[in-house]
Amino acid sequence: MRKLKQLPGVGLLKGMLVTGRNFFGSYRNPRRLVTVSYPEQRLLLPESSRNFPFLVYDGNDSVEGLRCVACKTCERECPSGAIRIVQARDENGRPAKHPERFEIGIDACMGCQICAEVCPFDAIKMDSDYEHAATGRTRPMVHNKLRLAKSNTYYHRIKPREAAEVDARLEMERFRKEEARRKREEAARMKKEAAAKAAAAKPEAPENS
Amino acid sequence: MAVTIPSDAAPPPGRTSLAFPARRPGLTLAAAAGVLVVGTTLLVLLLDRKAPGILTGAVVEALAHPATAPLILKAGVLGWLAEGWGLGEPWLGLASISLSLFTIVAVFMGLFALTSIVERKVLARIQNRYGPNRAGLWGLLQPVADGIKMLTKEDIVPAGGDRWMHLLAPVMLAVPAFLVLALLPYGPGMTVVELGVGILFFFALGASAEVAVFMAGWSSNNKYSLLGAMRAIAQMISYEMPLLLAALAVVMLAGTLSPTLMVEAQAGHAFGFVPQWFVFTPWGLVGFVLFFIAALAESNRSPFDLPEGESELVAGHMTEYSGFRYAVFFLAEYIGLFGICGFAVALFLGGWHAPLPVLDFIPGYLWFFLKLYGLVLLAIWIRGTMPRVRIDQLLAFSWLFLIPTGFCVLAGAALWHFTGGGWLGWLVVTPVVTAPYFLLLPRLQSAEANALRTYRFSEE
Amino acid sequence: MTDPDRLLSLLEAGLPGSAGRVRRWTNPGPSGQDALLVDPDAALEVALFLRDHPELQLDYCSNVTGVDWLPREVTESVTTTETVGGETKEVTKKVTRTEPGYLEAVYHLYSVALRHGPVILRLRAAGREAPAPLPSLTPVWRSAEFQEREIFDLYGISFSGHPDLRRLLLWDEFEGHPMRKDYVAPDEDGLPAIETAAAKGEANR
Amino acid sequence: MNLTRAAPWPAGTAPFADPGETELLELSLGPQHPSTHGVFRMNALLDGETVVRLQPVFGYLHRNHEQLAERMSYLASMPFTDRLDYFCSLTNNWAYALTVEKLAGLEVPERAEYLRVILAELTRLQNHTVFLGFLLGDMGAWGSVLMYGFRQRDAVLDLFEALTGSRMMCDYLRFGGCRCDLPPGWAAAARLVVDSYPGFLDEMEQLLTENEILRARTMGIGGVEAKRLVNAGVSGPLLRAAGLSHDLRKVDRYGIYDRFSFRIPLGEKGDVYDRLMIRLLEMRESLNILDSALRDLPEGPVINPQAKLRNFRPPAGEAYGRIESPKGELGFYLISDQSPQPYRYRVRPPSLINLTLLEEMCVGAKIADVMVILGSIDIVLGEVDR
Repeated sequence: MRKLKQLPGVGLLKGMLVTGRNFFGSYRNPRRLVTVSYPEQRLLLPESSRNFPFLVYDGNDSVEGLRCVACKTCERECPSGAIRIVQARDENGRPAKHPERFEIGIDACMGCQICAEVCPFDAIKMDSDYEHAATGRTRPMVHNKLRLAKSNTYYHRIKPREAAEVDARLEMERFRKEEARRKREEAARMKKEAAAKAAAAKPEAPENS
Repeated sequence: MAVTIPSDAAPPPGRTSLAFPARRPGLTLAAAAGVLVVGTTLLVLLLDRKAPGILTGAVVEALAHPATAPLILKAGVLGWLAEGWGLGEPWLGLASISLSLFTIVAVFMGLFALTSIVERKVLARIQNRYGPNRAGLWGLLQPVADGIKMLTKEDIVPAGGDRWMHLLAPVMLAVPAFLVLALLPYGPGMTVVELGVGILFFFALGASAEVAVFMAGWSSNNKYSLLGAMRAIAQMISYEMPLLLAALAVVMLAGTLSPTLMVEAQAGHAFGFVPQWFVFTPWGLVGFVLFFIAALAESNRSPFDLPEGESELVAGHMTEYSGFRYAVFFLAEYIGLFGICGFAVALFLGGWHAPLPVLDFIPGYLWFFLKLYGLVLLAIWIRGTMPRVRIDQLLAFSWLFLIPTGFCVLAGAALWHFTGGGWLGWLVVTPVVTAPYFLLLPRLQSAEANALRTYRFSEE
Repeated sequence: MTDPDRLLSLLEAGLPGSAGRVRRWTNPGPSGQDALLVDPDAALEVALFLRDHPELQLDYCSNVTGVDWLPREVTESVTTTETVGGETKEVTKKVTRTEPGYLEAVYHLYSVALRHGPVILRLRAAGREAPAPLPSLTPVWRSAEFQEREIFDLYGISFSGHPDLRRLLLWDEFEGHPMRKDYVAPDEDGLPAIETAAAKGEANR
Repeated sequence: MNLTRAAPWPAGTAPFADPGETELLELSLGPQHPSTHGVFRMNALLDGETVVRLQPVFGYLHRNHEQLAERMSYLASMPFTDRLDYFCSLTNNWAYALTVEKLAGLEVPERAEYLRVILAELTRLQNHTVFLGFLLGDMGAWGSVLMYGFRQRDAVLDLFEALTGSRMMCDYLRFGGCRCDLPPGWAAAARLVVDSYPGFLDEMEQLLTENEILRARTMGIGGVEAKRLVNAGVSGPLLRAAGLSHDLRKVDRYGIYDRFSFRIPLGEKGDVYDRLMIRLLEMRESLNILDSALRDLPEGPVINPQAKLRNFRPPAGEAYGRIESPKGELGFYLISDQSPQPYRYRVRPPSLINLTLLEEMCVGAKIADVMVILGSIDIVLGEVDR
């Protein structure tokens, strides 16, 4: 068995050298520091940083502009059951395509972003705002629709790349829909014209036959 | 990727900025200045008309002679008491000792407050953190905040615990710790109590700390406390021996038991620049290391902080203490550290003597505190580096290595005396005092722990 | 090496008479991990054989777990010959019968020495009633110690021969076995249920 | 459970009538204790400072993770696997995804396999990095190593955050691939982190490996021979520290580990020091894997287009999948009955099973060693209690 070739205590002194270097290093090079002085200094968050979800609205109206159509996909998929949606009804009592209530219990939410992933309408996205501390006890831990709604502009500000992708996709979908509608209308028009033609031609038929 | 942005830059987009008040270090300074002014005014109002003259004279003289400034100031106050208030002898003596004690306690309480923040700061910097920096300028008011917090916490005596013993234990620990301070030679003629057998008294006080720790551990009715107390007893008894042996060598060569005389024995410089401190002799160097290691153990500092080893015993004998009693334990530990480091300075590091003749213009008591604080910083540095030893290793280290080394240091000191120092002394004493290091220490660790381990690698 | 047929033939060779007591259980899924269905009486013997056979050396019991199989309704078409009015004919009827439920302990074995596996053992208790005894394989593989305790805790299979059979995760006074499929958690706080999709049982369907 | 032995003296007599007879001390370490790594409890029976018996008590963090998973969809369990061993969420994800892929017979695109390897090795790096710190903390080294480790780990967590959005609860892998592709510049940033690691490891080695106190505290402590470890199901660095070459990356060659050349460091004694060193050496091997994985990372899709996100119903059957997580062998056992929820969902937690021999490792050691041994096993209570 080979022996460790050093005088006893040298290992300890080497360790003290390392800590001593770190002591002076932390003054010389602030990048060594593990922590930041939080409210004055903040870490820049990467774009994908997430914690709680928010609802995206287009335009300026945070109620009318909501992309959410209350399809409840996120409510069903949420692993912690933190989302609660009540679908709105129109004046005739039929289900309308927007939520009456949309609540997320941020005490139950674990920020897994499955809701944002499964949403077919790009209506719910992950926020990166982490300052949810409150000084009182009464601040509700359930965030309602008003609180959750944030504009597309805000979304662009926190996640420019992702938001641009989403916008392009939505634009493309809208374009496709428009195209499809146009085609449908065209087809309908053609059909109508053909029918009209046929109708115009019809009276002559018996004479021909 | 962790990019920090300076505080004056705008917060990143999307952040709701909470309103935090800007930090105003000036406010702290202004408050301190206000307290000073009001305090001085009150003091002046209390004094009679003769006082300003006498006291101002003392202050002027003290400024002129910084080396003996504390003595001059004290003499001034005593003179005013004698003249202005006409105090007679028994009272004057009492006033004299009270003044000294008040000064010492004030200085060391300040040092305690400072060290409590410095330790946290230094440890933080060793660990690449900021450390406390919120209370006041650079966090300097942190001790005040800590004190207020400790005072406002509930004082709990555990159910089934021995109430009076529990309440007394911190006091029992703090009182001897403070008594040690009275023996330290801060400067020429600046020992509070000039005791002929100072060293003896110091060790007697050190031994009484064990009683207090065991009282704390026993009265808490907690198994962690009890285990911690038992460890503390074993540790303190084991480490008093090397401490004593190292001090004994100095006693032999200085020929006195008085710390003041020991410091005086270290005066002067060889070749005009090498100070004649005992640490610069072979036996003194080993003795100093021995003394310092044992001092760390005596004051329960890392790596010998087993009695409160938080990774297994939560807080050892202090587990059940809360609030101000806990703070008193804390205070006693620091004061104990100061006391024992002060003795190390007096015994080995030349006490109040300047390291170079050209530095003599700096007053002796400042040198003393500089050296003392250097040792405290070293202890903090060690705490930031080393893991804790285990109880059996701790005891083996003392009994199998430190105590034999202590005897070798004794023998070395004797040889040094007979050879009369010089190159012959170095030649003879060095092998004697370093022999345990080369012969005993390697055997202290098991063969297993001394073996060099090589690691195989498998490709599969 | 872990082909169940090969294992069965080795078992038959090494432990005569085991053929009836160890059967093959075929995994319908694409993972292809077939198992051996071992008669509880033979389990200890088979386990020791598998561990010590030089060709197998299944020295590593990776995973032990319980499975609760509820009684299920099986609908089969049964063909019988009946005599109705002197006329004999074959009648095919749909018969619904209830297969009894049972608790099962599943052992996943590997060989660290020979690097093969998994060999899966399934031990079926007689029913789902409280003691539901099965032999413990902890004497063979110590790694089963905590895992069998966990099964005892959460499924209620009592392993005979286990050195220290206590609840592992729940406290001793706990009633019931929460991993059973029919376990209903007691309503402890008595608060009205929150009408989320999860509470309504609609979640994730 | 009464651990104390029956009193050796008859009732009414003085406890220390017989000077040779001392009383054993029963000490409950935890659940609230500074160094039980969470809410873990050990009932120790002490003779002075020496451990005579030691019984772990589990369940303070039990939340019946398995039952939760059996009541929700396959996908919804993915974020919960993050919370098992919350230091290594990505390897947990991988083990779960791997098992579901076996269960459903899903293929994984090559780029996703590379990403999984990269993330798993980064996870291993950061886990072992903080392990050093916690172990030294258990020895009373007052957090210096922990902080150096945290600083280094933060660089890895920054990478995780940039990719997955969360530093610890990544929830990144999906059945048949990964959730999203790398953001621009990620690979370069990862390369920087990988390049910075050897310097850190050098510093740690200088600080630790020759430190006399550390050697005295760790050598010859907690060693158990490899054969017993295998029988007790102990896996991971503990087994390799005892000298047995058993690494699922080599044994099972799951994913694409057969494409990388790396070595398995092996210890001799299996004591705490070996466990520490094995992890240090393993980190260097992980760096090699990362180096070539980052170099060879191919282009392509990151998820199998056949994999369904919602309404995922694997065919009936069962599968057991295991991977080499930083703590040991992490296995998942799933039974599908073609419904959207798994019929049986089982986690084989390495942290729990590695504790099987805890008593054996601790008996005869000092009470202070118990903490060091426990620290060297490297448990996370989220996984032990589930």
